[in-house]
Amino acid sequence: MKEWRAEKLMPGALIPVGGTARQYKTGGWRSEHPVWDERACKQCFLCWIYCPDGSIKVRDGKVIGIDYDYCKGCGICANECPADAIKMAEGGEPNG
Amino acid sequence: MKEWRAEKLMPGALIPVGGTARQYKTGGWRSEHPVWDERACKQCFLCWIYCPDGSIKVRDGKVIGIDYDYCKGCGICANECPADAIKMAEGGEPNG
Amino acid sequence: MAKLTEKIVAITGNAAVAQAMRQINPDVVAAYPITPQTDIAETFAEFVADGLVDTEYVTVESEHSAMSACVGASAAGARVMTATSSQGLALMWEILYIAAGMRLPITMTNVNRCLSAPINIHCDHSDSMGARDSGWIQIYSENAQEAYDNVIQAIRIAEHKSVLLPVMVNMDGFIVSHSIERVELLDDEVVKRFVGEYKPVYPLLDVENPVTHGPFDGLGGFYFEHKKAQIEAIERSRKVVLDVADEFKRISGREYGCFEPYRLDDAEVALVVLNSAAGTSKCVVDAMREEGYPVGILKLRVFRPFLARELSEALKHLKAVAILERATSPGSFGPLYAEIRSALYDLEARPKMVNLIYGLGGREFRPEHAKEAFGVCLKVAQTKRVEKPLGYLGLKEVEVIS
Amino acid sequence: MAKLTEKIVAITGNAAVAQAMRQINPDVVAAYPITPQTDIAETFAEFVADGLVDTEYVTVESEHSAMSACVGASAAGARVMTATSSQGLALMWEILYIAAGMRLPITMTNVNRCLSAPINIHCDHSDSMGARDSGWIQIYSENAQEAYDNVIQAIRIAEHKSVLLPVMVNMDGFIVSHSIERVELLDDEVVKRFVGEYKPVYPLLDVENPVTHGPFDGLGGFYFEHKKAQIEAIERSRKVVLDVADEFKRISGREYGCFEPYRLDDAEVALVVLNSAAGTSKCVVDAMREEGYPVGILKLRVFRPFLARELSEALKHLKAVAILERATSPGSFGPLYAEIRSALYDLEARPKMVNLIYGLGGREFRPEHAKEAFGVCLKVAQTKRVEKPLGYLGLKEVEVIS
Repeated sequence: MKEWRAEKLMPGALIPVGGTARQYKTGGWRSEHPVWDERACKQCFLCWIYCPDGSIKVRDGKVIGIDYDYCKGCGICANECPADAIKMAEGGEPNG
Repeated sequence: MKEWRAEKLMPGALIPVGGTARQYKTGGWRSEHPVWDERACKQCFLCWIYCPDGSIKVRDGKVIGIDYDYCKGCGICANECPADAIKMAEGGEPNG
Repeated sequence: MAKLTEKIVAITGNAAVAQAMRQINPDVVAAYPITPQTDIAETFAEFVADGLVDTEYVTVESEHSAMSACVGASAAGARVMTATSSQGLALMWEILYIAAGMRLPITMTNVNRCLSAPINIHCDHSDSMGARDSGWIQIYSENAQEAYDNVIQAIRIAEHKSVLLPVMVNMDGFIVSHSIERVELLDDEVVKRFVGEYKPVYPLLDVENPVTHGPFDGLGGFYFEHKKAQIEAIERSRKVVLDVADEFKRISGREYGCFEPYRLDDAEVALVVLNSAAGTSKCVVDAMREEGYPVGILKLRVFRPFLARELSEALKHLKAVAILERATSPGSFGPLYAEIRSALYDLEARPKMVNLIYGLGGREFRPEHAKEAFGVCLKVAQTKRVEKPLGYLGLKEVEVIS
Repeated sequence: MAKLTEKIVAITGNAAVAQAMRQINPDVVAAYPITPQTDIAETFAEFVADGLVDTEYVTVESEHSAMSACVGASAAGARVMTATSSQGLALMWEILYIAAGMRLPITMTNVNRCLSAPINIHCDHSDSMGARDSGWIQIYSENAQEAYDNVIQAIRIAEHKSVLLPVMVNMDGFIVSHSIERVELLDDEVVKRFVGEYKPVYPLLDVENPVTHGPFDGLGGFYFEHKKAQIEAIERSRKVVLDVADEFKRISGREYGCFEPYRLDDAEVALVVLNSAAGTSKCVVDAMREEGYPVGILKLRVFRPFLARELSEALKHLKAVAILERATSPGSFGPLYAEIRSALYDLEARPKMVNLIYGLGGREFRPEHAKEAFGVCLKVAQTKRVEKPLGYLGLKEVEVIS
């Protein structure tokens, strides 16, 4: 990614690079955090469908956990999981 | 209907009676007029459904003709009639 | 949520407005949530859910629909309220003119927030200023107390038989809407009696007396005459605003005019301000007066109708005036500046004037900015020359590639 | 429809604009039909269907969508045009600010029509006047020829590297949009060369150089500075408008400035007018000059940016000026009046001024109205007194129950 500083303002507030949202780690917003239980997970992908921030990590076609960099702790995944494989835990930090 | 004259203006252009659109006979807009053929009509009511001005006259559950007071001569009825029971004729006046 | 019984409470501007709405107990509220107004829509929805009001709450899919539903409900004969902000006001812009043209006494709180682009959720006055031709009465509020008081008075102004026009009550987004302040609430009964029962003049729902609202009035008709009648109605509101303020003083002890002069009589230079910047500026006036500077403030409360004659009278003795504006009209001066200059145009001796833009997109307005503004005025008064008629307060120094 | 090859044709204002759009051949047009603009959308759609242009024509479901699609297409890197009127402009109001704030050089024809309520499809200027803070450059056209010429020039103004702002070209609904006039069309090739190829600066579709358009810029950011940059851009357009007009004169022989004085130099009283009323007023000037009256006209072509200094210079020698307005700001004076008074505020000797509202909702503006306006001015000049600062031309005498 090219270097860009806000101090050099572009016309129309244009940012001369793409994908800058990635730099903004919204995980810091959490007051609770989801905990994913690999054994209980039935790989139904409902959490992946419902997560408003694309924070369900997937590899090789399987859910493998939570992306805590961007998960805002809204709890929708825990609410929707039919297998109780995701539970909300206190505090923003997963390893707190 | 109560008498009302535009010369006495009400706040917000309010008209102190209802149903005034009835007084505005839009039939005068026609440059062609539809002619309904009772014998050819299959009473499918497609004309009635399509007419944008409610100008297909109905009595006792049957189409009985055109309301020339309000028909603007758009020709949609003639276009939609599957039985060719409505044809557009020249001139605005049905008895011209 | 418990019903508030305390007379003096610590609440946000949004909560104060929601309390006013609860006490007014309107027949219909149609509103859509938008930052920073959301609290109002949310809190009032709780009041509805808790049965504290009898209001029919219409949850709409946009602000265009919100104002359209308000128009329909008001024409039907209901007492109608709503609240919005920024892009919400912008989206209902088309319908604002329709509400005023149909002479519907809708009352709306607008939580002032800037307009995109760039996207920004913070305070400026571009939203309400952009609606200044819509025919709505516009009232501005310095703080939560004034927002509360203005909303209650707005009902009486809007519904007054000689007015019948919608009223927009403005307060600064976040700065007032989200800050907790000391607010004196009136007793529920007192507010109920003050606003009284709403008796619509030509309600659509009176099926015994059918009427037609919002008809077509084309080329051969009377559109021009109806606009003239609408203009006369907002002219008549000048007196009604003051009469309602008098009556409000009797129930609250709090005094309101169309504008508030602050140490203005013996001032030589002054700022004209709206909304929360007035508070900051008053502090600076007091401090500068201590140092002997002849400074004062004119805080505008009512912007529509515009008090041209009265403002001219109030400002004419000054040597220099800075019109502070939290809005711009790119390619020209700020909206307030042009109208105030116009108001004073015919004076033989006119104060020198500068237009100072501040606080766009929520940029803070600090005491040093008010001080800077007075500094500009004092220099103009001394030199009798305006170097830069248009200036900016609080701009960051950055390189802009444009 | 056959391709026009005649240089001099008899066409409506709408057809003239459609021809300009055909010759400009924009990449994208997103438009929604609305009376009295419909002809433009329809005729241009025929050009697309007939393969006379390469334009991607986006048929949208509303004007809010039309302007949104224009914003997206312009950010993507396309040369974008559209057209609207009245409620259409009102519905896209929110997005107008976004187009300007994002510095997108969209060109739009607005066929001036009044705003509801009451519903009325005829001409006044409330629509474009209500968008005067949106950051768009606004150009007004007296007749079909000027509308055609202005649309072609607008492309160059909007896309100029030092400007990059949207431009709105206005003409009077029905009076110009639907009247057939003599119009000189330029050769297709000449227009093509004049507007040149559009080279977008930061196109979204340039995937090799990714950029982000329309980002959030919150409290700690630079919203204020971006607005300042936008204001500087529209300030720079003052020069660009004149440069483009010079160049346009070379290809057309027709001269344009930011405003047009008509027998103004040696006049003692004058009218300031926009759009088609200028033509009627000029005839009256000629007739009254024959009778020895020192009358003149200032026709404003460019309203945004507002030429405060130049207008002050052009009007300062007059004894009385009537600002004629086809728009109102209920509760205040007309938009033009306040800004022109503001522009002349600092003059030692100022012309007396009156604000005359005319033609709302399409009410005809006839020679006798121009004559009446001059009569008011002459009386003011003679008596040196303004009896009524706000007057109306052509109001019917009716009883209004308000």
